[in-house]
Amino acid sequence: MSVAATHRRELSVGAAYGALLVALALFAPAFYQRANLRDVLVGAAPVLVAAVGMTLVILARQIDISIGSQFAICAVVAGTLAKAGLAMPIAAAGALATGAALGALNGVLVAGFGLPAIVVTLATMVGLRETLRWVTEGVWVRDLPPGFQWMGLGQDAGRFAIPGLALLVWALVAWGMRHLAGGRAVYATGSNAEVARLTGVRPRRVVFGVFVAMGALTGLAALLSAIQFIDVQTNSGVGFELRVIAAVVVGGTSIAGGRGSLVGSLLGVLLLATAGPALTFLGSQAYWDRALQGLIILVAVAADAFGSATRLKARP
Amino acid sequence: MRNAALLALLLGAVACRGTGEHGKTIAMMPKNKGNPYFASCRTGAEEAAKELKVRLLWDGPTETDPAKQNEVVEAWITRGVDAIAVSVENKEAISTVLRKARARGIKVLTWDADTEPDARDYFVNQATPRGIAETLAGHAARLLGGKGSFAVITASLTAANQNEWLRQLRLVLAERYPDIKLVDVRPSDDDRKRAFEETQTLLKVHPEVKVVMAIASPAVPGAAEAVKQSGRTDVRVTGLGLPNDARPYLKDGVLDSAVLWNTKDLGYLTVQAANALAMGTLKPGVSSLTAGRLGAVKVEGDQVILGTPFTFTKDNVDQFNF
Amino acid sequence: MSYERGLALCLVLEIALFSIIGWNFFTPGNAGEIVRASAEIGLLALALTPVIVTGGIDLSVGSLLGLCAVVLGVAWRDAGWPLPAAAAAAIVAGVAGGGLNALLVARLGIPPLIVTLGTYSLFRGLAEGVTAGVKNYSDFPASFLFLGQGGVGAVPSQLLVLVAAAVGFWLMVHRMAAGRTLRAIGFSPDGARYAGVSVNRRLGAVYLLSGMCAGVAALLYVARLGQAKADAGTGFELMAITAVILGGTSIFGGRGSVGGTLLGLATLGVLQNGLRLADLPAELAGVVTAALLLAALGANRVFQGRDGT
Amino acid sequence: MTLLRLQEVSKAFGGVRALRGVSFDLRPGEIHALVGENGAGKSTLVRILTGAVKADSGTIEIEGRRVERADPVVMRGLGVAPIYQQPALLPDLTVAENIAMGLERGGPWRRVDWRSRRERARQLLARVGAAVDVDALAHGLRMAEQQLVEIARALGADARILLMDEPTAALTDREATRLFELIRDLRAHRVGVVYISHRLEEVAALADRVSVLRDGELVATRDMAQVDRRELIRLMVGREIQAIFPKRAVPIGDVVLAAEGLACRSSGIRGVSFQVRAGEILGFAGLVGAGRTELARVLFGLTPADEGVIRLRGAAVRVAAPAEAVRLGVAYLPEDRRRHGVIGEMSIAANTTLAALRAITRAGFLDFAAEREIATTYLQRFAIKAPSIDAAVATLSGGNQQKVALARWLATRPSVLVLDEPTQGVDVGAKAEIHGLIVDLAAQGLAILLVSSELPEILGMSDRVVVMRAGTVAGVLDRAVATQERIMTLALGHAESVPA
Repeated sequence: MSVAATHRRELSVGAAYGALLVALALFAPAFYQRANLRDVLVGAAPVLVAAVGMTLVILARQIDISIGSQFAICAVVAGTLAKAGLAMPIAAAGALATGAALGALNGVLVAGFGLPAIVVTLATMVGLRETLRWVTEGVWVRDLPPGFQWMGLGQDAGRFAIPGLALLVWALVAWGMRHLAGGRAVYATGSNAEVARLTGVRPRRVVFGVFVAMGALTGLAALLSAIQFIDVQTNSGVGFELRVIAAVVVGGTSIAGGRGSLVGSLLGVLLLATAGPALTFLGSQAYWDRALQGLIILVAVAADAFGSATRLKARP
Repeated sequence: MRNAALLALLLGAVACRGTGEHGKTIAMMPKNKGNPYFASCRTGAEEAAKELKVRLLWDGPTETDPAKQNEVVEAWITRGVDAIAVSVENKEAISTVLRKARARGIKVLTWDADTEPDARDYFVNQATPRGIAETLAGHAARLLGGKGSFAVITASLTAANQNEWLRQLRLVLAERYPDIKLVDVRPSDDDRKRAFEETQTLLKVHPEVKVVMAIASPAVPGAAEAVKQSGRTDVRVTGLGLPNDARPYLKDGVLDSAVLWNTKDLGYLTVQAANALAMGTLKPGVSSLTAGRLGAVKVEGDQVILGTPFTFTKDNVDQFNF
Repeated sequence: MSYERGLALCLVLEIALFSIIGWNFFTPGNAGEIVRASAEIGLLALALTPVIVTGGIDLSVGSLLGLCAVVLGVAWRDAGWPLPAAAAAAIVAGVAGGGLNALLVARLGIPPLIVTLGTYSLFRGLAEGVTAGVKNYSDFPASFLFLGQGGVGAVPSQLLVLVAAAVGFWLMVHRMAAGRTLRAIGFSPDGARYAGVSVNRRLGAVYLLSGMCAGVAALLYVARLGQAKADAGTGFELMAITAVILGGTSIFGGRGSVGGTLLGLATLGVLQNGLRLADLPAELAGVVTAALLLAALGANRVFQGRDGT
Repeated sequence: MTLLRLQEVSKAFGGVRALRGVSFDLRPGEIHALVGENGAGKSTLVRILTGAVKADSGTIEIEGRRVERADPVVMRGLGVAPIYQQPALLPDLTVAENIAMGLERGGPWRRVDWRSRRERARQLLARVGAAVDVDALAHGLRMAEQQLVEIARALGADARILLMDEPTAALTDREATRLFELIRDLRAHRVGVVYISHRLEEVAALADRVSVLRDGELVATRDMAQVDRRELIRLMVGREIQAIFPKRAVPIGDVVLAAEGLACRSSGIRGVSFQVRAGEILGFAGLVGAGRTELARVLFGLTPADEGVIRLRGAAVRVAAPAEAVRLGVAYLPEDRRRHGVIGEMSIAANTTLAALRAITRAGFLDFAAEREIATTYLQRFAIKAPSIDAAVATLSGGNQQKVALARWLATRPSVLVLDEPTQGVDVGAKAEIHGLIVDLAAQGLAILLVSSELPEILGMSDRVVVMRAGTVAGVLDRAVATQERIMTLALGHAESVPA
């Protein structure tokens, strides 16, 4: 089977993204100012980092809708550590570690106790969000040291480093998923966990691993988002999980597991990150944004279903 | 103020219920508990509650949700409280429940945002929408030199307060500043990052905009940061915001002015008024109310007036901490 | 001791606890308020039970409720239709929304999680678009408001609608041939198709039904609040799904019970109301709900032994 | 020195004792066949040897050393390579990766060398004689190709112990012969092979020794030379088998079902015409991939026909979906019993009435009394061994599950019954009972289409035999003239000599 056949989804989402860019070039060339492209990339960086983690989770035939709450907690942790006078690298490490720990909580419940991921992460989403609200009572983390914003690198360097770091993380994981045994084990687990077990893969360990990776990457996403500001709001990340899942699914990763790629997810992130501001540039009223975003998801998914007779995968 | 462990909480709830009441029980509700604006109001409310030795119940939906506000009031009616004070998310929706509370002999106040006048005894008014619109329009006109265009970042598209202020703002513009054009209104859903992204896009879609007006507390730092990062020194920000949020940007100069009222005093005054109402000292015909450290506060008809909107600038912002 | 008996015991304990630490909790009036507050989510949870029994899910019911509320407002206020006609329009809008879900899930075979993730945004977006986010509709006639705010003594008027829906769904899932085929589809879609069950038609039906119930729930919501706005029903889908899962229905499909869903709904309703009457912070509701959900999952696995009837 | 020794190995699955104190040994350079009824414990034994399942008690020794923790990775390290009955491939990954996943070892941070993976896969596939593209995704392969990929993977592991569970079930005779040569070649290289098969003629041709498993116990181990077929069957079943096939002369009525020029592009069926009469058993023979199951799926409406006409009692009908087929009185007992034949999680009663819900529904409501009555009559009539009709079908043995599946279709009072491999994977005892039932049904006037890969069953049961090849009818043989050789000649489509 030729490359086109196996990567048909990535090509279709790439084509859709190309069409959007052409439309912008024709009707709203102002979109292509250097400043706007940079802002779109800086804005998309946290979503990309989380989308990398979500791709792994969905490839392993799981789902995580609690990353919105994890995002808020990790940002607050980063701010609190920085405010306590710790050096920024330690605060950053704290955010990632918190994410990894929260991911591990999901991992233990799903991989350890074999509970369904959708319900476990629904519970952790609600539980973590309300606990954070109860503890912080809505008070933002303020009076952060000057070194917090842009990790002390200054605005210009910071606005280059954030998308750069996100793309680097994406490239590393994309390479790993293709060339490391661990990456192939994720594909195998999502394709058929029982068969994977027989070929020596440890599905439960893989599932635990993808949830921890998801948590750590959510921590990084929260950090990359928080350091763009001088204080940390405590109710951030609401709806973050739906935006990330939408990007990964539009990018062609199948919810049934085993099929999909990080290239597709990158294109999905770029498509949805561009669609938001593009609607404004193309003059659509704010109150139609959400409807059009929903439409993009449905059209992308329906196109895929029309394209190929989706293979009905038997449940494990 | 950090809550004790869960068990202690449960025991606390049982214990204090059992020992009977000393002062009145006042139930106070914000629009959403996650908003720093209401968090600062709460500090003032608790200060007054301590002074007056009343039992303050602070509860409400975590996200702005009119249905939840009704449920909380219903619960308070069932629980039995002396006075209810609500910052109203949805004028019509809450009026039915508040009338029911008054029918049960519970004193009802609204603060920060009002409901139908017949559904409550008094409205603790920090500033009239008209007053707010005039102040904001004034700042915009000043910054634009009487001519030019500006854009607004609001809370959510469905937020009742903001929509009322916008309606008044358009009236004021039509009456007094015909040459000033409001080009667009973008939502921030009370999320600072969303306000930041909307402002960024706004500046590029409407390069002619020289003033960004953020009329929700989390939107002020969001819009200001976006303008700062865009490097557009020709664009200034104003709007309704808390001094603590606004301080760094006021010092920076990107934020010209933040209009608001002393939210701590608003919370403080609301509890004072509720207590006075419950004790009977605040009743129709009264023209002023001695409210603790605030002294004599003007009462016009059924509105307790905190005062005219206050403008924070880089010079006076340091005197405030909320 | 079946799962449902365990949940019922947990509900009784919860009521007992709040009767002690809550103010005037154990009163008919308060019970009426709990029913009134959980009526809309109850209707959505009842409609979601057959959806989840087929192994599907519907994230769009909350947004669809908002869209139907707006359709009611637009038809009645802007188009000037008589209220019954406007109410019918709202329900038809619900069925249309459910129809879109049905088309994509049943005919094109797209996983329901993804379809309803898309329609979650689409329906809410349409509601905001139609009203430009700003417009809201109120001043509904007293007769309509009675549906949401009225009642006979402590018994709220919503109870009638909720009981009717509960009986209807209970009969469908547990006593009718349709329910049996939904279970078969939930346990094994292929197995059902090879047994001559028209899988696509049945799947389509449950999503249509879910849409219709969102429409009816919208009427209850607007009647209760006296006001229709684009943000109606925000977050209701998660509460409804929580009630169904708490009730013991398996997220993978096949095993499920309408009785369990009602118990799950009651547990959540009592929790929210009880915490408030005990002057405990609202955030605690979220934390306890999360713990209950995880406990339900654990208990569910223990009781998995029983065969699916 | 023994290569592999099992001592007193026992295993039970929730009350059902699959293995009871089994002791078994395998010598280097030996093909040791393992035979027994289905459910006798063969597959369980293989899954214990590959580490897929842990034994409850007993010891496993490889080259004299006791194996403590027997999980898939450890056993593979000790040179054990499995070939499962259901090919265990990862559908979304390429053939090359599927083969590599079985062979490579090492931690998650190990680099994957795609070039050497594809090269090694190509070599192994060539050795097995499979014309399969190494970059193809596994879910696109035919069943036979999947089996060959699994065999290639086992060879690649240069295993010292090869476990083969029904490896030829999906292979053509040509591919099977090639496999036998490979196995004999491995034996020459001192590899030990445990060979499991229902086809006793294969066991006779290949094995040095044969062990018989019955109801979880190893009842006998013999040198192949000292035992003949009849004794083997006796050992397997534990009682004498009278007439193999209870065929009876039955009055043949008029034509019930006729197909004229049936074609279905998506499943490769073209120009199929035949007739079947009431009371007649029409056998369908042919090689794997000849299109017999595909034809059955066309008749049942799972993949509707693009061209041609189906006539029921003379009237042309359009069967667009299984639901319509059932209404028209056409019933289909599918080949994959576990996934399609029954719904394991549901009770016997629910499974029995699932296709005939109309019969027990009054105004939409289920008549539970009627359901229990139907389920109980078939429970007794088919002697289904189960605690009660409320027991989940998954808890039953293979043979009893097949009876429930059959009962489901009889509950719909069909006039045409399509049986697809009705006795595959069913123990010899239950097989005879099912054959008896089939003949009874024919006697009651049902038109029966019997698709089977076992020529003895086709010859023993059919009034006429339709032989299919490459999606169409190669020829129809009357019972009197039908022989294995003639069928194979038609099935192969040229005069190639029939393999010994």
